[in-house]
Amino acid sequence: MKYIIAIIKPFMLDPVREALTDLGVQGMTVSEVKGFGRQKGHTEIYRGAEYSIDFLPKTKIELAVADEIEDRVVETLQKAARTEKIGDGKVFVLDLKEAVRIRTGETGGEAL
Amino acid sequence: MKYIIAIIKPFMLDPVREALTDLGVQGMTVSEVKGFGRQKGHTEIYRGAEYSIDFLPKTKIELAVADEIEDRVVETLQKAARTEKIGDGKVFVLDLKEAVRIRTGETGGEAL
Amino acid sequence: MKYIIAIIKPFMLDPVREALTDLGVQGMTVSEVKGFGRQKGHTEIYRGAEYSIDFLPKTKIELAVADEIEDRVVETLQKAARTEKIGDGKVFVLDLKEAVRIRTGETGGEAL
Amino acid sequence: MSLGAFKRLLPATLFGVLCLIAPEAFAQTAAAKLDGANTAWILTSTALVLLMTLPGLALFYGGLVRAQNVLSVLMHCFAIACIVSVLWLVAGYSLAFGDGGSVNKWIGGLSKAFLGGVGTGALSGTLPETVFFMFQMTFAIITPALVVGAYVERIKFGAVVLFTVLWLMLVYVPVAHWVWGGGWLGAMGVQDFAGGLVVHVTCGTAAFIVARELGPRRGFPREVQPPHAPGLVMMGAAMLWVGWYGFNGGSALAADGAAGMAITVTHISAATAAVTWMTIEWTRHGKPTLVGITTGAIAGLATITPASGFVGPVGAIVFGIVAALICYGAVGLVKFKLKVDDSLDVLAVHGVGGATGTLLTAVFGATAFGGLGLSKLSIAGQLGVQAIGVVAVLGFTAVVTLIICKVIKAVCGLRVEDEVEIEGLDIRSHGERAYLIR
Amino acid sequence: MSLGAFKRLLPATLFGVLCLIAPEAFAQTAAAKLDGANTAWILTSTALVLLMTLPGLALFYGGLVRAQNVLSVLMHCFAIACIVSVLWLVAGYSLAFGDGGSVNKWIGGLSKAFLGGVGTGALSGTLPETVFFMFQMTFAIITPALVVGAYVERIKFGAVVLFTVLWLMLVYVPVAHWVWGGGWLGAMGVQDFAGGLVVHVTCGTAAFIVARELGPRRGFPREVQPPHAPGLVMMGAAMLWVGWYGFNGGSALAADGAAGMAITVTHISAATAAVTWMTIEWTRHGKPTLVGITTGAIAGLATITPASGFVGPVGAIVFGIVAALICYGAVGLVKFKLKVDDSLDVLAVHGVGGATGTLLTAVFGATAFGGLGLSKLSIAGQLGVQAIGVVAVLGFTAVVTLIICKVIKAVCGLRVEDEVEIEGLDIRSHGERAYLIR
Amino acid sequence: MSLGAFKRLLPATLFGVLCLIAPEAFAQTAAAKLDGANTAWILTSTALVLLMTLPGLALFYGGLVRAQNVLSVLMHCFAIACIVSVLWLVAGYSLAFGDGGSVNKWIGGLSKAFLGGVGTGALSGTLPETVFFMFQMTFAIITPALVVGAYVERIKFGAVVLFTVLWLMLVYVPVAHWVWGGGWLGAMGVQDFAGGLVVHVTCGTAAFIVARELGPRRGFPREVQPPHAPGLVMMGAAMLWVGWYGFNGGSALAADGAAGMAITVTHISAATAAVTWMTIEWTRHGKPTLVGITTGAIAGLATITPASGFVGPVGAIVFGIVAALICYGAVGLVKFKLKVDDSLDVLAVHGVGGATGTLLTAVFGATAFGGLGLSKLSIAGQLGVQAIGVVAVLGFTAVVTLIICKVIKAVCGLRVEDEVEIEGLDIRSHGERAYLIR
Ligand SMILES: Nc1ncnc2c1ncn2[C@@H]1O[C@H](COP(=O)(O)OP(=O)(O)O)[C@@H](O)[C@H]1O
Ligand SMILES: Nc1ncnc2c1ncn2[C@@H]1O[C@H](COP(=O)(O)OP(=O)(O)O)[C@@H](O)[C@H]1O
Ligand SMILES: Nc1ncnc2c1ncn2[C@@H]1O[C@H](COP(=O)(O)OP(=O)(O)O)[C@@H](O)[C@H]1O
Repeated sequence: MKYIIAIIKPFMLDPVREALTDLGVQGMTVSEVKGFGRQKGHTEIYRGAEYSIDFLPKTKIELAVADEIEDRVVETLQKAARTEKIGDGKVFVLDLKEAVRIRTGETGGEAL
Repeated sequence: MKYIIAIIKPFMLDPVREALTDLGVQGMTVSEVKGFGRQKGHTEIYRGAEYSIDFLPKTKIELAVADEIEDRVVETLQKAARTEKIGDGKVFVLDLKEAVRIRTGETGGEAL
Repeated sequence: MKYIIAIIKPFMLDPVREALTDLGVQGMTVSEVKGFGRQKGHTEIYRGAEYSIDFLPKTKIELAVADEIEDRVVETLQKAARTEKIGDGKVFVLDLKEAVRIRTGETGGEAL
Repeated sequence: MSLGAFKRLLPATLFGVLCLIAPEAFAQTAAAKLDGANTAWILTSTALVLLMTLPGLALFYGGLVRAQNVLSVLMHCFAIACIVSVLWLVAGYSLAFGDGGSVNKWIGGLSKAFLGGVGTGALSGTLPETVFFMFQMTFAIITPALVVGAYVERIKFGAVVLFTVLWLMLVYVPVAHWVWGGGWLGAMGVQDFAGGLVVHVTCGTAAFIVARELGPRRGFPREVQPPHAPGLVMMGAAMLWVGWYGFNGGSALAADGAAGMAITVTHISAATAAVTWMTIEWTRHGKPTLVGITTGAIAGLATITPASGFVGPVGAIVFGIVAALICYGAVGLVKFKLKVDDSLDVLAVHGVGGATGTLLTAVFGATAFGGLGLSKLSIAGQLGVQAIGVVAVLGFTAVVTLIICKVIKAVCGLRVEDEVEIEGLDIRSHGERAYLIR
Repeated sequence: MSLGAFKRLLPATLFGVLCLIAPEAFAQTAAAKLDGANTAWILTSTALVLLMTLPGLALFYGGLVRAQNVLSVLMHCFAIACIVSVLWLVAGYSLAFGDGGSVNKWIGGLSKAFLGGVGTGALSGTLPETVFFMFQMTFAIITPALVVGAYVERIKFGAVVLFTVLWLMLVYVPVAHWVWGGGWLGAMGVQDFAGGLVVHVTCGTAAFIVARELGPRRGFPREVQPPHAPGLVMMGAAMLWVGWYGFNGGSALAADGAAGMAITVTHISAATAAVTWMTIEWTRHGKPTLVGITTGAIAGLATITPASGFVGPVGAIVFGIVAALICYGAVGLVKFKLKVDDSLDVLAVHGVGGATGTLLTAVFGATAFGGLGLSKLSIAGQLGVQAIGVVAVLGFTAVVTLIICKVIKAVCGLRVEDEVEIEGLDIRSHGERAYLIR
Repeated sequence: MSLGAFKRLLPATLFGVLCLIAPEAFAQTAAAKLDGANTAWILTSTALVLLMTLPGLALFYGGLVRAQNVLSVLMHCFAIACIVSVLWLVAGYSLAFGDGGSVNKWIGGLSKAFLGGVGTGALSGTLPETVFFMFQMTFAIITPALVVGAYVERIKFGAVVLFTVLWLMLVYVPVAHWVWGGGWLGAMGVQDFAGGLVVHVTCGTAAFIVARELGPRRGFPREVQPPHAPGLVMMGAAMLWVGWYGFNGGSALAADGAAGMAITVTHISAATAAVTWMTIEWTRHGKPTLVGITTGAIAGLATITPASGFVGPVGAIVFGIVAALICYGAVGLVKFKLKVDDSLDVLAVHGVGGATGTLLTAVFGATAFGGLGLSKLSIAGQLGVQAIGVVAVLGFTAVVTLIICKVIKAVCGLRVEDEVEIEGLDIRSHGERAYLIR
């Protein structure tokens, strides 16, 4: 199994979720993060002084998938999240040793 | 060492934390996430229109543990977080290559 | 490649980011988390009753790096985030199987 | 007799006196003359007292609960305001302040239902009667809204609606009639300037009963969450304080020295109680809290309410100190000794404060203690009358509220399911979330 | 004729009558006497109506948008308040309420530009003219601020400024003159007590036109985000409600029974409409919402506005029920049938409410229907006049607003780039973020 | 002499005049007659000015700090309001407005301590004296609360309490006496209608001194966090604006044309300054901000305050433009040139604004510049007197504030430990957190 982490632009969450669902992915976990990268932040103004914001709002998706669909998930993520502008984000793939469904105690592929 | 990620129902955090502490776990890191899964979200109403909410509030626990107690931690998590209703969440186990305690520079099991 | 997760004190984020940038790190992802550990929380008071807060605000940094700079990144993190007081946090290192830049589809070290 | 009632009779008295001096000049109109200045002030006071509930009290209460329930609390207060307004027009005002004929001792009549016969020109004392109607309506709104504090985070919304309808008509309206509308307590000489009995003892007593019937929140008392937004609590408390100028100052029903003294003692009692509460917390916990200092202020305001037309500034300082000490003690007592989850401390702050103030009025309203000396009874005599008032209102409210709770339990149930309580009323009962802030 | 105008003429009439009785006593000053009580109440009303926009409406609207745009909405309202205030002094007031000489039917003159000749002693009826100027200014502020609801989350800030300047001078000022300032509609006998036409029909119509010209938000209508902070919506609605006492009650321009009746019917209409809207939602969706009940209250307030000096309490109940039913229907109609993204339902709530109220005034203002019977026309006759008023104001507003939009499109463009819309106006147009809460 | 004082003497003057005409009729009561309308307006104004601090200023300041300190700021404002209220009753009012006998030039006496001898019937001019007491109290509350802006995010709460007690009695009370209470500055002819000197110059000067003594926040000036909640800032500013109608309009102490003109010029100055500030930001940074436009409005309000009873509408426009230009410049000067962390710009906005307004009063109060011409001196003469006022108040405040800071440093220390500053005052000093929103 693989543990896939994707950092994407916040407003791409809905299309990405839909694309993944179409692929048969049944679960994922999402959180709000701040990204630092090549894409530059904005300027905030406060009573005559400008402050630069280094961090931009990003959305992080985590999903555990079976090895078989790893490639398709990564590809789907990459396609659905792409705007072709700087700051589109990354997909990271880690090995997942075990997964358990809390409700039933099922493990492995069954748990996803 | 293992890096364990658990997605649970928010109001189960307190019992889970207590169960883990009883087991001897000394540290963990918690964050608020939104989950998408088999459990369905609610409907929101706004001036005559209904909108369905796909994401539900969940709590994510991350904890690094020594290999020896991996099994017991997973078991404890599973037991303490269970309500036996859909949406109880998952436990994921990843391999952890290294751990460092920032304050002292200790590494490995010492750092946890 | 490695996937490095660091839990630090919130106000150390700026120095840490600067130190990492000096090292040549071009990207990272940051989120707000709550930490439970040896450092004890505070007491909250509400109409005559005291409630103890177990969780403390912490900041989590995630960054994917090439194997070559793993050591230097961990060292830099450890140095820059250290206040030598309890609660300074941890650095965790995981193996990273693959990385993809969404915008371009580049993979591996190119994607970071 | 309340100063409110006193004021309303004043023109008549004056009229009598003046007739002796200049009968021809005042024969027709003196008793029934509109006073523009008084009208301007009571119009303003009405707006101020409405502000106390919308949004004042709603925010004060909303900030004290968990984030998942804040909207439900705002909804309770808003819905109560609307429902009570309609009921007040339909029959509430008439039953409280209309003439009840042979049963007037107990309840008013229906002649003023739907403001029948009350046109633009109708007067109540020196005010247009519509203005008096509206001013009193804002009191009728805030009283059941104060009870919200007892049942937050676990009540069914339908039960809130039903409770409000029944409780307004069966508790608030009769008690208002007894004290202010010509009923037996007023006739007996009970002094309640702006609602120590009518507003605070009724809501505090009802809160205790409802909280008992409903049962505590999950985790009560030790694992209850602290207030999710003390900033909202402070905003609400501030608006309550400002609005209380209209509540107590407006109860003079005139723009005069009585109103001036009423806002003075009101303000001083609030400030003193707030400082006292802050000091208690600082001493006991080492940290004075925002929720604490604002709670102190509200305790001071509730306690001075029945007395605000009778006591002087030094009396107000005493009221403030006593209010903080007694209400602070009562909070712990109800929560940890009686173990009743009157969640936002309505009994401890409003009920106890209002009752204390009602009793103290007998003492500090006397000239001997710096008061205005408006009572004709001895201090002890007045104290006895005040005590009867407290006991009667408390007992009546407790019994009727209990019956109402039983009826609602039978009809539709009081409490939501566990799951709804856990996830929060906002999303489950109202389909809304409070903070979609990213 | 509005009661406002009626009131302003009253002293003159009274003066005439009194001259017959006691000519020597009133010859010099009766028509021009300052009334302190009325002044006190209109000073207060002015503060209350300012509170409606700052912060009332700003919060009401701000809570309804996404978190990334809340500051831009507050900014729109604040900037509009400031810009309109200056324009009102420069020429707006004079053109609306000054004497237009030969063209007075259409527009006032410039003699009172910069309050020329209006000193501390100048009177307007029984009020200092500065007080009347300020009171009217608060109406001029809120009207373009209401239009904000149409264009949130996607408009350029420069366009907001330009639109406000042009629209105030070319739409609001003429219509105010027609109805209240001595123009043709007032002369024809149109009754608009506190701004059903002048405020609500103008802003509603303009909203629809602007929203069409601007185009919908991304994802409209199905993927639009729900309100990010219903609590702010409730706070804003509460302040609007409280402020409306000044809006409608102040339009009596006196602290008297007319003001008392005005706030009574205003309040009852709001409460009834709120309860009705809540009931509709409860029935249809099983969940009554906070945004819903507050929207109902606003609908009730907007609808009663033109009628608030003419109808009685029972009429107010009818107004409230009708307001909720019609406005609720209109929201769905505009959004899902006409598919126009009048984002915060300005047309459906204010436009439709204001027009409905203007027409109903003819019926429920008549004594036969419990009204005050101030019209000299038959019900049908008055209804015809009211209809002419609605059509004329609606048509004029639509045409001029359309032209203004076209001009702005040519000059600087109306809409921000997609990227700015996605990231939000707060950071991109104003360099600020609303919630840095950790 | 301020118009406030002028108003209070007016009845006496009138009395004199009238005695000549109809001596028998006015011999007993004319000078001491309660005016209900004036009372109604000042009761309202008192509520409005209280609203300025609670919650207005508290929110304005609270939104500008980091999220970890917002509750501490609300706590500062709330506690100050309570403490000052008690002190004002105990001795503050008496020392400021009571008769000081032989030292009256410098300070009042203690005869009115605890409102001794001031009953329901006591009058101050045409107002109940309690109303005058309360109105003035709200000014005494807001002045030390304004100083909060200097010391946020790093001060010990104990130091706030001690500072407030000492500063109120040793700075505010004497200065109020000098200018308004019969002291030397008023006698010399200084014109300060509503507190340019008494409120704004004192708080601005004190802020600068305290900020210097306390030292800057960590990271000042470049790494200071931007405001955590500009929406709260806007809400606060809106309430300050609305409340300022009571502050300046109430300072007329009557419901008349003077009050009307006062709120007119107040409003116009605020609006003009806001638009000017917005324009500066738009030009310089390409983005007008919400914090900027609201800061501009406050600058306009502070600047017009001393002049609000003396200048006309066109003068108000000038005040507004000058206020924005000068205060905008001053913000940068204090922060980046003087490098003093007067955190929320109290000196730059209030101090500089108040001083500028005090000086401009001499010019624009003259009829030649559209003013009301109430001064008997030449423009230059009046300007000299005003300058003396500014220098005296500024110097006195600076010296006494410095001494107070030194004393507090010796007694309990001013500043929290680094760790507390980093984690935030809310949790460390008050045991509360502001946003538990999930
Ligand atoms: N090495 C990295 N480790 C973790 N997250 C990263 C890394 N590099 C970039 N990110 C995340 O990806 C986001 C986008 O990266 P950025 O460099 O701005 O643009 P792009 O993805 O187009 O190259 C960043 O905001 C950050 O959240
Ligand atoms: N494949 C997955 N990868 C990551 N997180 C998942 C995955 N599947 C489910 N989750 C998380 O677990 C939560 C519970 O899953 P759900 O399918 O609703 O119920 P259950 O755990 O009872 O099967 C989801 O809300 C989501 O946060
Ligand atoms: N085993 C663990 N797994 C995950 N996170 C941990 C673990 N132990 C500690 N942490 C995180 O590190 C933070 C600091 O740990 P703590 O024990 O308080 O101090 P120190 O790092 O100085 O030993 C905690 O608040 C928690 O967020």
